[in-house]
Amino acid sequence: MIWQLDLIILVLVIVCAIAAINVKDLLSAAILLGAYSFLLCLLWAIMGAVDVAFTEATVGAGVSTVFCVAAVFHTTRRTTD
Amino acid sequence: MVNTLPALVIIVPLLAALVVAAAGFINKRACFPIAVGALSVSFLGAAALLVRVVNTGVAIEYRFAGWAAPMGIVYVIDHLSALVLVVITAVALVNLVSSKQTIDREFKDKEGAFLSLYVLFTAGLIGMTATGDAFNLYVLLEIASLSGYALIGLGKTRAPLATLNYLFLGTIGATFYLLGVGYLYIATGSLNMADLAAILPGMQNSGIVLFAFIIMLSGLFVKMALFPVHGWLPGAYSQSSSAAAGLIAPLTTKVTVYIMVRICLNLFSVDYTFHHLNAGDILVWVAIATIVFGSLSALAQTDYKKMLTYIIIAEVGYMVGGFFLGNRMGMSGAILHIVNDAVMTLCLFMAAGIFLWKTGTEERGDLKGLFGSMPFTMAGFVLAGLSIIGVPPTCGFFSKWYLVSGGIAAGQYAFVAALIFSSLINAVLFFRLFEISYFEPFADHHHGSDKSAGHGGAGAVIREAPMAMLVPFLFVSIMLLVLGIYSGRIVTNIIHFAIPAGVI
Amino acid sequence: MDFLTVLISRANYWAYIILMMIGLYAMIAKNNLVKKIVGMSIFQTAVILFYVSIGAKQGATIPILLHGHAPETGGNLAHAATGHGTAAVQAVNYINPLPHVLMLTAIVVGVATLGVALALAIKVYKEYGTLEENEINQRLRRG
Amino acid sequence: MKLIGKLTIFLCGTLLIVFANKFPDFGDPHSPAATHLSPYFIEHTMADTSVPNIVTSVLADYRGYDTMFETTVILAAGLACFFLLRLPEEEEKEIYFRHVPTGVTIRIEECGAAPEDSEVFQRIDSQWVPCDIIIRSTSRLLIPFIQIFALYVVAHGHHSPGGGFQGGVVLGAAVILFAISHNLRTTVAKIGEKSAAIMSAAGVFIYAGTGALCLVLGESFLNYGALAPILGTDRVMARSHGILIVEIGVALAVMSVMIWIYYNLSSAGKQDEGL
Amino acid sequence: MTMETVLSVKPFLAVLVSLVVIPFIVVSRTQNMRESWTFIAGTIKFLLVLSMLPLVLKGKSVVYTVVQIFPDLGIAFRVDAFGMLFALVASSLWIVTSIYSLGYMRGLDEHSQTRYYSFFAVALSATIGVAFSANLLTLYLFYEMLSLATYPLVTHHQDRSARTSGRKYLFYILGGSIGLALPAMLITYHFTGTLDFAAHGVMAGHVNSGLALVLSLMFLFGFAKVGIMPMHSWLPAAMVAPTPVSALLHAVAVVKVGAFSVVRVFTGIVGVDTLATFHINEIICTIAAITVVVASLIALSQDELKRRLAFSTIGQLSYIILGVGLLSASGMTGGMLHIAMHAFGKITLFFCAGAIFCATGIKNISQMKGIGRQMPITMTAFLIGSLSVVGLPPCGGFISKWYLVVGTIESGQMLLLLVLLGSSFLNAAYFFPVFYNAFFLSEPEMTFENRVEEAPIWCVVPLTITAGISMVLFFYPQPFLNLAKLAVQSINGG
Repeated sequence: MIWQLDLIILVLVIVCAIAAINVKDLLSAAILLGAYSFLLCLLWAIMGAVDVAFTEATVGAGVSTVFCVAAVFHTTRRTTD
Repeated sequence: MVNTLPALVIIVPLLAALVVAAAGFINKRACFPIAVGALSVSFLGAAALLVRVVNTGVAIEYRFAGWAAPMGIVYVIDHLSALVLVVITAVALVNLVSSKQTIDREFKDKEGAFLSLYVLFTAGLIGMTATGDAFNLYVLLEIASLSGYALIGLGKTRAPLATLNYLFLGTIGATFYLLGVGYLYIATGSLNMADLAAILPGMQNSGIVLFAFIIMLSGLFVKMALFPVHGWLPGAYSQSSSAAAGLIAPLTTKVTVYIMVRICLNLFSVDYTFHHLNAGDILVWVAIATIVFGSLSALAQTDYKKMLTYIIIAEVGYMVGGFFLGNRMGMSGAILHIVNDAVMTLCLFMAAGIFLWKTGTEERGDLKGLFGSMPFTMAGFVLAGLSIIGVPPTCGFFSKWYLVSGGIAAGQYAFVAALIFSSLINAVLFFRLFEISYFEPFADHHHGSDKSAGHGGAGAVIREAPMAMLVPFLFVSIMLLVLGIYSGRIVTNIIHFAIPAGVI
Repeated sequence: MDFLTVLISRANYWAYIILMMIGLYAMIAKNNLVKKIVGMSIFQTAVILFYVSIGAKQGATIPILLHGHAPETGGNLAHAATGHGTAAVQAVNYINPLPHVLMLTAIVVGVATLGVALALAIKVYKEYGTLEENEINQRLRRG
Repeated sequence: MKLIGKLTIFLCGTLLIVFANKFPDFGDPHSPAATHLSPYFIEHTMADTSVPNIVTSVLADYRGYDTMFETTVILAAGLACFFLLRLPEEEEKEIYFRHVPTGVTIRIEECGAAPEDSEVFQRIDSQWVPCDIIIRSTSRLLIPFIQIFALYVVAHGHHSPGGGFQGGVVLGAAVILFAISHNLRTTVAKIGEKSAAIMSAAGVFIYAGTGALCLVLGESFLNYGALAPILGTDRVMARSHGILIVEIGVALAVMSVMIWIYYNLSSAGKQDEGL
Repeated sequence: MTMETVLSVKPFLAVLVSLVVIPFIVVSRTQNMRESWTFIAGTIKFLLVLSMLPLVLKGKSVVYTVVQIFPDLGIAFRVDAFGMLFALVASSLWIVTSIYSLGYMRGLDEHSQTRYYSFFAVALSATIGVAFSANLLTLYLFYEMLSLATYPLVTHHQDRSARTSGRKYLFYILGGSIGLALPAMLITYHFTGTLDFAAHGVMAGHVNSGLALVLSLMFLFGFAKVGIMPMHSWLPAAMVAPTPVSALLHAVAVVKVGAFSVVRVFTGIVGVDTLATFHINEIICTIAAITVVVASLIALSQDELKRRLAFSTIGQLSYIILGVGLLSASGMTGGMLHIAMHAFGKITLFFCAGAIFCATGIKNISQMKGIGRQMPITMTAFLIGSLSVVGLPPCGGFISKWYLVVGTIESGQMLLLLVLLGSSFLNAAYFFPVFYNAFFLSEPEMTFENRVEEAPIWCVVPLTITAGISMVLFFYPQPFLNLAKLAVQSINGG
């Protein structure tokens, strides 16, 4: 485990998280959530939690994003915050 | 056979839920009997467990996958969990039996899914009660919560929004609990409750353990709707369909209180909770605030189902306050109230379901004339109301008896006053309903000027609910009396052993 | 230990706290329901990060034993007897697998909750035509 | 609300930070978490279950009971989405057809008679993207490989990262990909909601049923060792095989639930037009 | 208690019999059947109570435990002299009232008679239950049961005024019992560890003077049925009920249950010694004396006959409390005896009020001019009843008042003596206008143009009986007097 890499990804994760809840477009929020999950998946792979990383990649970055997009597709992209 | 009972109690409903889920798409008619059958088996199993535990006096341990305690997951059935198991299965069964018609009417095409979620919810609660593993509890909590969200979500028009709020707060609660388990794990390396209980006394001064305690309890408080975090409950419960409300309202908060009791008593010892942290005092005050707030808010409602939900909040305050009094009387009262309040709430919500079925609304004013047209239902409703008020010999009186005694013994007169205050408010609440259904529409039958020839009622035609709803309802309302009379015995034979010997 | 060391050596713990607070803030303070759901997702994954960090172990590898990884040493009789021919496996060499197992479950719970929450959000949108809470409340107040 | 939110996170954050200071060092091999339970799993997994992937053995055997409910949670979510969203099937107000030879789009209103779905007339969504040949072909090409990979993940979970859960999600994702690249109606025609629902229940049933079978064979629930006489192996291998069986159950359940949830979410319960 | 006890199921049966009969009342098809069930139950109950009388007179007590709820506390019955005295009054008057109900309800053709008779029966069960209860828990149970069972009776007319009165009734009664009596009971239980009634009370040695005083007052005001001011205003309000209800419940059962409970708690729980040591009895006597005087004064100003009677009841009830509060043997005997004597006197008066209403529809005294000539039997009975209530010979009321007066002299409370005598004078003053109006007005002032008949026979017979008994009790007060003396003996002596 390389702590520098760890740190960079952590920072990126936090940035993604903040972006996901602050972006003014729900579709972007969904995609940013996907990116967030994917970065976490990387983080876990680095930390040696391969099974968790695999699951997060399939579930968090994959299916969850699709669900979010599907829901946004059926509701609205518009948001005020 | 007996050795596998702890597994059967939960496995049978689980398998049945799966079969029902599939049967919902194949043969809808098979769903209901399977669900009822599974819950009956579960109920009988739970009753057998209770009898066995009471007779032998030893807790039963069941090892899943054959692994011993700290490695694998075990179920521990002791006096406390056996008692709560019986309550859960009985309430779920009775409510299911009585709501056949409601389910048919409200969820025509989705009967299978509803019943499957119903049974899953029950299974989740059973598991939460029986499990001896802190993480397993989280998983089962989520099962119960998720199926609960679904059951509540399909109700009246505002139900989805209310349920979404419930889901957010419920998730916060569950996640806090999970975080607490994580903190315990980081401090001890174990997940098994008995194992944790053995390790924790050695690290009472650890900050991690302290935080685990705080965050776990906060999570549970959110789940049980204690005062500052109660916001989700009234909306969610009052908007749900009556079949779902009859299951969820009596059980969710009570099982969460049970888990709080279990965690405080069996995970962090009594010594840690009450002597080391001295958590009792402040939490009793929170409970007092809950009781006062719940009662006053109930007073402000015109929708009787919403009123009932605020009463539930006040009752949560009873149990939490009683438990954190920290003496035997108070704890007995709290645990007894888990049982009694489950039955009382069930009775009230079944009554609300029957009223909704007959009148179609949940406004207070629409209860008028029901004493004439539905005398048996009203009799049961009066009994339930009296029980909530705390009139002997209904069961509500006796748990209140223990709670008040505990308050006096602990010198917490504010808690006693809050209990009495809430009883009086409850009296106002229920007699207001009784008045409406008894007096209105105002009659002018002095001197027999109208059709009242002296026979039965003010010439009212009796239009009772269907027998399938009425009979279980009356059964439950009679149980209120039976439980009341057996209260003392439940306490001396069961609850007494559930409280650690150190508590006086 | 100076400040920077503490900051870096426990970066994961700080990150989990920050993420958790971001999620919590979104759940409480955001106005849009889908935003709240996104916040909930972040909130839940923060705990997963926490658990996985518990499991981390310096100088250890992923928790999968390799076949024939080390030749039989026979040094430890007890292990040789139970070890099915494989060498004595040393716990310090492998990352703690238990938190991983727990987190698999938590991820699944997370996606399940997400699904149900989105379903509810769709229903809310159908009912009110908006996902903004203040607009919904206005609508409710108007009748 | 904003103020409450800020106050809450300030309070929680401070508490969390204060107490996080008391943690053992990050990655400390001598922390209680690393020394109390987990060494047992690491050191005994081969002897007990003959599964080198410790996560799999703990997941499906030592804590198999948790995992059964994890699968049930997924099923509950599928049921919940169906229960909340699914609408009774009713005729659409407007449906669109495309006359393939001419490329003309026909709108049929409520009273109109719809043509048969055939080579000539093709039912299309109201928001129809005409030229998706690249996406279609690529996904057609990819999907079989994705599915084979998923099966590998399921089957090879004993030895490498993966297992029923991950494999199941990937399998489900393959179907979802098909649905996205084609359209929902075609997918529903191939894997109906009914079969998805029954499969998801069946998947969990395989898991719970295996456990119950152990119960019937006189051992505790989920104790795969009891399956040894049936599988014709010793108890340790029986555990290994038992894990595989339940992983297959998990994969089946997860796959179909993912599909099922997708159906309901992407069409808001109509299962007609979708993403 | 050193007293000899006999185990018998009879007290339980006596309580149960009127409950058992309710289903029969409900399913009865005709009025006659319904009423005959009521009579059967009443007779059986009376006989059961009567059959225990010899035992009790021998100084024994009958005990029976129905169910043990807590290890040391359950629903249990114990029949002693005081309880027997009260039960005898209640059960005998029930029969008479049933006869009267027959006439009244039929005469006015009231609605919902099934409900009326059913709850009537429940109320009686509860009254007997209170009389026979062996501990405070049982007493509280039946007390609450009575409160709730009388609610539908009080609000029988189901109109707006009934609702208002019903609210007032519940507010005072339930508010008192839940808000004051229940906590007082639990605090007592906490400090003493028992709620069984004992001859000398159970508080001695367990509580200090402040707590004893607070608890005593909580009980006194908590059992609001006794109508001690300021917890009295439900009683006039409850007069909207049909007259038989007012008669039995508000002159006999309900208010006397209140008085009985208070006396029982003061003697059996607080204990006369505790009362005396901490001088609580003086405070109680003062409160009671104030109530006596004020209630009598208010009664003077009431024009509606039933309201005047109601305020008279409030005053008379305080005599009972006053008598017991004196703590002297004669005072307590007088107080207990007054339960019986006042019951027979007051019920006669209510019956008369009902009979007048039944026959003429008149409620106010000012309208009753000359009625005595049209309804001679009723008004003669009224005269006898009022004599008894005022405490003049040849009526039973004289005996109890005599004992009370002797009690005040014994304990040297001259001020209270003055109160007693003064209030008797007031009693006479508020009854006198009724006779004056009824008998002594000259023809032209009479309000009745047409000739008014006596009320139905079923109304007149009972009031004759009770008036008769009131007179008989003057000459032959032994059954009640002996019981009262026995009760006092066991409290003071033994």
